Amino acid sequence: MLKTEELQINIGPQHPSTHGVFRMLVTVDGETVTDLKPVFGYLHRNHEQIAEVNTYLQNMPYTDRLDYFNAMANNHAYAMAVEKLVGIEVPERAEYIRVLMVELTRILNHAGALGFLINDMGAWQTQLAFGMREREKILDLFESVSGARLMCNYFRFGGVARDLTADFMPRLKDLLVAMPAFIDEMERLLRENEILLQRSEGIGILPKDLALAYSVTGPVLRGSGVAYDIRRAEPYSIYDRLDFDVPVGSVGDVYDRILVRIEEMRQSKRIIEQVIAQLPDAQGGHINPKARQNVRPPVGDVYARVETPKGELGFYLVSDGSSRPYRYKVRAPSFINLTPLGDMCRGYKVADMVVILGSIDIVMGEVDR
Amino acid sequence: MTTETQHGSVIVMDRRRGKLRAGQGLLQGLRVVWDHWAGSFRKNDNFSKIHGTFTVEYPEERLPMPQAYRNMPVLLFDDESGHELCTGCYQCQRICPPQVIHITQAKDPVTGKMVPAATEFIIEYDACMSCGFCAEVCPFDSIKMDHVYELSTANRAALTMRKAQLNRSISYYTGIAPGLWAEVQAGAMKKLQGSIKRRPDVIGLAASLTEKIKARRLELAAAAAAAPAAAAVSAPAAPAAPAAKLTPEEKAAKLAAMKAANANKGAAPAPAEAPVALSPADAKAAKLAAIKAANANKGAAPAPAEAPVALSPADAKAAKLAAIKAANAAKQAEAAPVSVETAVATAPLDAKAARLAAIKAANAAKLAAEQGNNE
Amino acid sequence: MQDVVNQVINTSFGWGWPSWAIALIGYLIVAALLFGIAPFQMLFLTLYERRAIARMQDRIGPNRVGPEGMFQPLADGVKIFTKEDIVPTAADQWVHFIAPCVVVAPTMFMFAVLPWGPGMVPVDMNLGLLFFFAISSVSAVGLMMAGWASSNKFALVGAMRAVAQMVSYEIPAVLSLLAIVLVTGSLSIVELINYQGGLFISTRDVASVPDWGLGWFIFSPVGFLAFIAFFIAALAEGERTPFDIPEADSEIVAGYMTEYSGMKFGLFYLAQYVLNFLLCAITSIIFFGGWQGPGVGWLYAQAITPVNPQGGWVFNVLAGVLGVFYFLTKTYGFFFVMVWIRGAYARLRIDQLMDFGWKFLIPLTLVNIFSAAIWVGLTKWGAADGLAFVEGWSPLVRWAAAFGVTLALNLGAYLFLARIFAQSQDERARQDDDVLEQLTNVA
Amino acid sequence: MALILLRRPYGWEPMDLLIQIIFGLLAALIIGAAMMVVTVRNVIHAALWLIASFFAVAALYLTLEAEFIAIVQVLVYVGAISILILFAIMLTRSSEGERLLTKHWWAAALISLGLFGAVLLPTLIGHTWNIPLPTGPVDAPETLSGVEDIGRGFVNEFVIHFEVAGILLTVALIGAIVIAFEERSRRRHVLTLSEEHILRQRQQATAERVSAVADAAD
Repeated sequence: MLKTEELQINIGPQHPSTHGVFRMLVTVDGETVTDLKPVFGYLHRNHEQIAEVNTYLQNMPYTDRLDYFNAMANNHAYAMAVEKLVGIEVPERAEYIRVLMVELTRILNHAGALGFLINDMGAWQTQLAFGMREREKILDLFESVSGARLMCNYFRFGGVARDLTADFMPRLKDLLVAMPAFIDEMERLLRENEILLQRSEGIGILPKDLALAYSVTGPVLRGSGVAYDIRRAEPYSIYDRLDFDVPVGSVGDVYDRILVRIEEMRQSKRIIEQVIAQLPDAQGGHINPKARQNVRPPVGDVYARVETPKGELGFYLVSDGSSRPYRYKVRAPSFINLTPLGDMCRGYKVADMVVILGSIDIVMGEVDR
Repeated sequence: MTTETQHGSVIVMDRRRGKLRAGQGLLQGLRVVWDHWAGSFRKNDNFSKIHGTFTVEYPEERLPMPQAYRNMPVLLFDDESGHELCTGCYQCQRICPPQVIHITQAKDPVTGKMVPAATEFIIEYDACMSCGFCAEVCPFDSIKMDHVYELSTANRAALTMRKAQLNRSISYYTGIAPGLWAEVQAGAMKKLQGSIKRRPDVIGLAASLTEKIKARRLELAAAAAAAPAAAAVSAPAAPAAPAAKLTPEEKAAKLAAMKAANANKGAAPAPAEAPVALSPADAKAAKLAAIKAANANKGAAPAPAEAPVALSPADAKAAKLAAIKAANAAKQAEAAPVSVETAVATAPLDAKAARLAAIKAANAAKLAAEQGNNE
Repeated sequence: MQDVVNQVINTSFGWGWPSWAIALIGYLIVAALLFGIAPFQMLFLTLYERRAIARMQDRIGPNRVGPEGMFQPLADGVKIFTKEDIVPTAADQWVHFIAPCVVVAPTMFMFAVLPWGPGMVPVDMNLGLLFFFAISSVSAVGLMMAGWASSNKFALVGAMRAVAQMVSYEIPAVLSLLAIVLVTGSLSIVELINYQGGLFISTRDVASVPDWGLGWFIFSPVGFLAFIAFFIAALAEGERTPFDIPEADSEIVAGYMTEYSGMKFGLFYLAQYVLNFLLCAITSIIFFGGWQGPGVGWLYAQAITPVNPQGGWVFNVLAGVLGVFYFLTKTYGFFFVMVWIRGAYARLRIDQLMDFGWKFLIPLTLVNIFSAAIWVGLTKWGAADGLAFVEGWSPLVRWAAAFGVTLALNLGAYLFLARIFAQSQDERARQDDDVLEQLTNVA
Repeated sequence: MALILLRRPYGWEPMDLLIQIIFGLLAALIIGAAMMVVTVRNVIHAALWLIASFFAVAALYLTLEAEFIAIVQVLVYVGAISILILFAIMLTRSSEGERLLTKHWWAAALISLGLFGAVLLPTLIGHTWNIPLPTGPVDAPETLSGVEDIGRGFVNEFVIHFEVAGILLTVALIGAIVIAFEERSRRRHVLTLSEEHILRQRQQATAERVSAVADAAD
């Protein structure tokens, strides 16, 4: 009788489908994955130690480099942490601008993430190209306000670096005209497509309570059916004034994550429209960035978290009263969401493993720090 | 099932179970792609469209840069006065996260006091993370973010930018970011006038503007000529003192050039004496020159290499020219020692001027050297 | 071709050369032409694909080398020629070296039976269709050699996948052609094309029907279903998306080509694109009448042929030009469809691919053969074949009856199989009790 | 395919020479490949040489104008069977390298030679060597390779053989399927995360029910 034996394959560190420099030590039985060990650290940049020798403001550009896909959200989390620590009031208009940027970030992240996921399934980059087109438009907006497309070091303690430029709003309104068409198109490409259904339905199921046990967050958790969104669970900025729905999945497979991401883009667009409506009569302006160059927070520690597109991003800061953080800890969503990968891939095919990794939507810059 | 909360609700995504999937989804996908193919022969120019090509064919066509775009920091100087806005206040050096800014503040050569200007200003472009903090914190709006993004080079050392390479004129910056400059213009110019008042000599002038520096020197010379008595008594009258010490040096510059030019003709000491004689410095100077002429034979060989460089304008080309002249002069040193050393003799009228000459020589040599390895 | 050479040498020059020499010369010329055309055309197929798919992605595509990127493929060719040829030390040198040739040679053989225009076929084998697919199955050996010789896990897995895919998708391809062969009653490709003359399907021989060259099989339910099945199988044979699993870059880096570089890799590439072209060509020949089209038949009737030696050679040229134009238009149209599908879809998983081939396509093609038999019976047979009741019907009625019956049969079969297949596919998604029961038994 | 290329109804003499050459080449290839099959050390190489000889045999059939047989040879032997052989060799880790040669190999050689001669001698003896070459146009060779003939033969006079062969193949197919199913059932099913989770839940539920029943009993 034919005797089969298990085979060990190294997927990565240099492999087309591991996002960034990531390595999976896979044990396969035929085509079925029996064991998977994620190996990372290839992109370690000593982020937290560097942050402890920098002053508080100097860390802001470093947070851009955490999850380079959505720098604005990282800025938001860090700024919130320092403001909590020092006790800085943020003017209303600045809050609105922040929420605007963060929601734009959510849209561009999901557009890119869906595109990359479909690429992992083997599509020839069409969906990715469509997502990147919208992403480029949003990045143009970021560039016009913050001066950079990706590393937009835009948030400051108690506000933002620069007020919206004159041509920002008209361009944003144009963008919102195109947005529903784009999202519907993505849905038409992804939702009904039989091939994609075969590749995504019932693949990488993460049951509800296991998802909670793994403490995953973001679309992965919501895809598993837990309606947990920090914007709703503990509204931090002005999210308590904005209406938006929290989409959740029912099964917890790759398909649910796709659907949740598509719906979250819709909700972000909804939030942006409300912000545009409420922005003109918001009190206070953005702050002068030169005001708080070197903050000296009182002794103490603080943990601030936001809902980035990838999940809960938290900053834990300990201050010894000096102008530099005594301890600086990042709770990175990609890193925590990556922990169940090995278990999620078990029992599926090698091709599914790639798709599951893509559906978690990691950025190695954030995983390795 | 949807559970209502205060704002919005929780929606469970509908998986569209149980409907027959017989390829209609595939046809939908084909339809979408076809629409894009058909629409791709127009250009997608504005944000409200999702069809049409949105490629920007880079080298030929470029996207317009927003004013706020920040790539690499540069230093501004004022066009008409030629003065740099930077005062060497170390703010940017302190805030810079990767710590790539290195400043040397200018000192008054006479009094040795700090002067609101930077003699050297180094930014390591290769390590700069272009966060823009330096531009934000600069109280004199001297450091701004440039829009040039084609900086790739094979020579990494060439990315360590010195002051001469960082200098940009305000008109250049208003060209790329008019709005941002308009916000800060008034305050910046006021502060600039303030710091110009406290800048002696050519300190703080953009090194590339040779004619401005010459003009400045000439006007300083005129000022010195206006007060000869003050100069004669070498009492340290603050404003006049540098002027008085500078004028002979100014003249000797021309002299050295002339000398070096026709040194091989073995010029007689007679023309050499003449300018010294008609220099505003009084008889003391002539006597001094004679004494120097007597015992300068031994110092002749090293001296010429030093002298013309010291007297040349700080501008790099002139420095190289001076270096060449110096070489020629050194060749002629044996042939006609007298002619050369007279050129030297006139220069160091006193110790301070000599030190100043030495400093200038050092800067000029540095400039010449790095001009050399930049080309 | 021999006719032309014979014309030139013996008639116009008057040298009385023996016909075998003429035949030899003719075939040598044809072979030289084909071997010259195939790689060159493959180069431009790559450009065509890249430009088209770029358009689908709102991009422009390679447009720098030459006017509109015309010389981009040549630049790629130069690059691939000048690349270093790396052979792994653990590889089996000889097999590693021979494998690309074994993959390329069959695709070149397949040109031998490909008709380009009226009377423009290198070899009119009366088993052309069978020859075509028999030869195409040889390249599987080459893939196997490549995967095994480069002693690389990814390469071996890729080769296994490629071979399994090719072998199992040849079955639906041949079965779907069998339906067509039933209707025509011949395996000769030329005969197949001639059959598609006339105004609509299987009306070439009916008098008083003008020969517009529109009797394509695609217009009959049998032909349509066969076309769908065959084109899907062709995608799998040519390793195109969504069946490009052998070189699924997201799983096994480049499949059996992983350890190949330089011109050896280029040969694999060439074989793949030439095979794609050939599959598009055979699709257009079998289901879309090849060079058949309005006007060609009439022109060819006036031309010099063994049938009427006294014709105008001008008509030869005109018919040839028009026929080749029709043929190439259809072929490149199908290649565009391949590119289109590649631009739209993701990739299937290997087991899903096998399920699709064995559980969906093969039953469908079997049903199609049955309805082809019905078509033949209702349109062709009579009392002599034991189908007396159709004797009385007029040809139109018979044709309509055949059309209706086969349409109903194929449509019903398609819907039924689609439902069954969809249900069998997503059993893992809804974790049913029966699935879990058997799992409990396992655990 | 040489003969089809050059088939012409007249002028045969140069053709004969050509065909002789082609036949010689093909025969040399067949014999050489067959020799390599039995002599080469590496099993995979042996299989590849076998494929080469299959292919040459197909070409030989073509020179005999038996197109159908030739194509079927390529389709079945080169296309399918050799692939199966390769699969089998690759999937079963065969002990490569050492040559399996008994020390009575000469006996084996003798016996095989004897059998070969026994087959060949009668034909060599009873064969008349000078057949008059066909002169004038030969008839069209469709009859030689008629698909229709073969098809009709299958369903008319050879129907029994055809059916028997079909039944045999079907039985083989079923046997393969049975073996495969057995294999699959023996392979351990790797539980996915969700399956494992649901099973654990069920076990807990049953355990609780049992304990509840037990409590009710007391």
